[in-house]
Amino acid sequence: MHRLKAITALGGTEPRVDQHGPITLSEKSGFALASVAARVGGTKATTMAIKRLTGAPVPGPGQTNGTKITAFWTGPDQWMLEAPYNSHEKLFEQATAEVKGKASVTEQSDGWCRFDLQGEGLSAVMERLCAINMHNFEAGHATRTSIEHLGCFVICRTKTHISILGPRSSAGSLHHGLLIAIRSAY
Amino acid sequence: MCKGLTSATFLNKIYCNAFGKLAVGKTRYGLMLREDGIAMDDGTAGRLAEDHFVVTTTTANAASVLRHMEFARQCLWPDLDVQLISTTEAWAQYAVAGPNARKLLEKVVDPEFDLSNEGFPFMACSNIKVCGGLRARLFRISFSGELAYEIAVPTRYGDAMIRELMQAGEEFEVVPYGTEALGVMRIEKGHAAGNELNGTTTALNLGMGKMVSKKKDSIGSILSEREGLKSEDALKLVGFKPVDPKNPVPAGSHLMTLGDPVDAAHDQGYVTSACYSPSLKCSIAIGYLKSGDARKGEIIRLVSPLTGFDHNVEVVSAHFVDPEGERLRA
Amino acid sequence: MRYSGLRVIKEALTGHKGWKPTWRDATPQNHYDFLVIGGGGHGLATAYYLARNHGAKKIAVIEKGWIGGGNVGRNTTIVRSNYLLDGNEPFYEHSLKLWEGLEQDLNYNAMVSQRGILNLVHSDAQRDAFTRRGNAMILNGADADLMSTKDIQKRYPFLNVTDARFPIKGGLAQHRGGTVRHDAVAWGYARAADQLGVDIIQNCEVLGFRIESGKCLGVETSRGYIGASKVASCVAGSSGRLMAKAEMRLPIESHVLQAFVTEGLKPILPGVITFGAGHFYCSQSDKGGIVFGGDLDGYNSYAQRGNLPVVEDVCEGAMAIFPMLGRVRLLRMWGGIMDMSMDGSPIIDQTHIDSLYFNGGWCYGGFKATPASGWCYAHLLATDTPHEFATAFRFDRFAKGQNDR
Amino acid sequence: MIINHPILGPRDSAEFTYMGDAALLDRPDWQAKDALLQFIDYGYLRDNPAGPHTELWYHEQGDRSFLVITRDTTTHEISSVKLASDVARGRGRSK
Repeated sequence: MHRLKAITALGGTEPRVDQHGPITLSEKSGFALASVAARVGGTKATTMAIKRLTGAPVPGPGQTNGTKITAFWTGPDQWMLEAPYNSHEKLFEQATAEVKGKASVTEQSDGWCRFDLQGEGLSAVMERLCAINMHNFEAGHATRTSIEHLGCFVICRTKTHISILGPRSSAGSLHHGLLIAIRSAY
Repeated sequence: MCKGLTSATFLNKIYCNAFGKLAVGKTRYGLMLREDGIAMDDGTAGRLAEDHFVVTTTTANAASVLRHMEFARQCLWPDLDVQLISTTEAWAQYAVAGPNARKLLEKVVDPEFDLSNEGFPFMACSNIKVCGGLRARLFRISFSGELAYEIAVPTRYGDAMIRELMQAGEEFEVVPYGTEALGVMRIEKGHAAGNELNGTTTALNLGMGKMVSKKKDSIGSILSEREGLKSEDALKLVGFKPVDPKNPVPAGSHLMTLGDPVDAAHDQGYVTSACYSPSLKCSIAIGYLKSGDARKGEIIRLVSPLTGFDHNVEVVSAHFVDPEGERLRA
Repeated sequence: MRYSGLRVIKEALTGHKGWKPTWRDATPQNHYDFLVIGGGGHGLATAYYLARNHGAKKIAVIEKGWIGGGNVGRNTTIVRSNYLLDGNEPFYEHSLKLWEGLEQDLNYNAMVSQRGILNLVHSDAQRDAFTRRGNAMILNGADADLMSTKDIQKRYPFLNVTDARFPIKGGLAQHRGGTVRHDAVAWGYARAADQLGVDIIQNCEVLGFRIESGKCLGVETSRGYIGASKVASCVAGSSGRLMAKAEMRLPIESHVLQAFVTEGLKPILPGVITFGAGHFYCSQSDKGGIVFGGDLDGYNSYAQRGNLPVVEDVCEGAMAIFPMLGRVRLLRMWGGIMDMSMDGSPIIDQTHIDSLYFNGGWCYGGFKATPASGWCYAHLLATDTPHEFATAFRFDRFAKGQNDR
Repeated sequence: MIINHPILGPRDSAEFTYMGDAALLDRPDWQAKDALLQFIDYGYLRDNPAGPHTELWYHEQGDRSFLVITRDTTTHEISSVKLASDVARGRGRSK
């Protein structure tokens, strides 16, 4: 095991948690990500591989699916795999082995910061932040949109739990934007 | 990040110079042109595997270059096997530069990797392990002109990595250097940056006219052939030194042939980037001069009526320090 | 009828019954020597200088709507000649000189106000670029001044030069720049041209060109056919739409640029200021409104109205540099159609069709160019050679690769 | 303006970047005899119509697809939206 110590996207040793009104905003650091993009002619093999990895049908556009490893759709013939970091630090290697050269797999664990919003009444917060139609944004939905000028993935885990993945080097700005939105809603 | 079975073919279209035969484990300087032949961005691309390139851009252009490459991929060559994704955020990358750079890295990079000049020469690149097993990437590239490496670790370890490097470098008197120092060193080397890639300059202006390959189809190669962009007296990137070493060579000044009237009709070019060179102990600058490459040794008049400068400077090569690149290859 | 102080007093005493319309409402004749399409600032200036500088007779300006209803009435009224490239700077400097003498020349109050324009600098690289530009201006005979932070603080005390998101490191000023009352420019040129015998024909839309054996003979209009020895298109914003009728494709796209004005305030802004770290520029009108603008809407458009995302973007720019404007109410916003040429410079040239001439592609520079555009276009129409200040404004520069000038 | 993305459904146009006339798909053959002339035309000349205009939009803040959209430049009404890679293949760019 190497000797370097990781920090979170907000720069702390432990992830930050904020509580305001009914909403909890928590920074998450314990996740691994790998992007999977099918090669020419490799769509079917790639979807089969993702199915084996996630143990669930491959998510279509705007969707997320999976058990321990989950996948969400990021673009035509492209998906992102997500799993707990502790158990899946080598998610990238695992996916590379599984796709057997039919897809390009890219390590993305450190490319993104993640903030989870939990609580009743998330719509009021999200409507201040982005153009997603919250009335039909339900568990299993995942999409990319612009929040505070940052391209972010927004994943609906349950009606009271939303994850936002943003570019890691803008974690501070994104966190600030989320906090302001929560405070203005409640 | 550019992957896929035909990613080399794709990069051959994106860069005006050849990329098809770049060996695995090697990095190459690449110049991207806009379709109108004007220089858009430059950087290096390293080939980590037959089907895997790491493309670097100027920091401020990362988003627009990805947009440009996506346009080429989806709209121009939709059936090439190439996949693009930004990995800018995923890696924390440090330049380790100076005569002791290798010695410093030997203390950080895991010992099974051969860091010797033979084992990992100038322009090499590789996946490596550092600090007892952490995945990392190493590129032997140099914007500063020194013996230099760029080492990348997953972003979450970036903070720990710079502490590690500073500690390991203590015995070599390592210091952090920022863009100000880098700006001086790249001018001493005559390396173009944003001031030179100003949206009107071509490969020819940059002194890289021969890099534009005529043997392949690349974006911008055809329109860079237009007569106005290839004229005899085209601007060329050169260096300037003051005749009186006490004088500065400020950026934004214009250049006049000795004896000519000082007006727009006789304008010979302009200074793009300037600094005080600690190596040469005087101010130096780079900039564009009409037929500049054929005028080395000429004394010309530098004028900046806006800021009150008017004195003579000598036209020299833009490579002020180590023109043979011996330091890079040491 | 010349305007004078005496005349104003006389009319005041006699119930203002002696004023005549500023220009005649002409009906089209069968044939003109010069037919200018487009009754905006450029078209009217062209007709005026054709008559004044070249002694041309039988000139008409035809306008689809009413004069001054297009871009000359839809801009942010700024005049300046702080251009970088040698193909542009002498032309805009010529224009600025003409602005300086315009009111005397036209005997019309166009409210020319040389209150100065300041481009703010926020980084070393930006100062280098503005130094090069300022020097190019001076070498071309214009004025330029590199202001220090201290100079700026003195003149514009409300600017935050130290701890703003984008601290101000200095600025490039052109003190001869300023503003001009935009629609008065159209009216002034119309009146002066009319007095020299130019026919100004409104509500006269071009429906097509009559072109035979590669020569343009005249235009079909909503008020009948009008023949002309020389036909001059001058409809920036609508260039693509008009020239398509002559089956020409242009190196131009049409885009909306929005402008904004707030409620009237006491005098706070002594000059024009442009924000160097974002897209935002503003000045204060003589009525007290803050007049400002920013980016294009960003996609081809002929709809003379703007869209909200850019309103937000422009207001963000305003808040970054002038947070004091945060509580000011916007009165109006409007959109003008820009001819965006592919290299940012205009075109004043003959077309490949005999006797058909083109003026357009003004991008953001149309209003400030008005006098010189008319001056140089009139020169081209009268002599068939480009004016010395407009030699770079040719169609063939794209094919020749001279579009960096 | 709302763009009805062929895969993702209606999306705010603020998520997109406008990339110009869809004629940019028709990049000339670099080995054609009159390649220079063709590239000048391709690079600079535009139809620029007042009315339906076929153009490229890049879903930069979304799924990174290039779309070919037909939009009326006088009303902003959008009559057709397709994936640019499909259109490009349809125009014979598969070589």
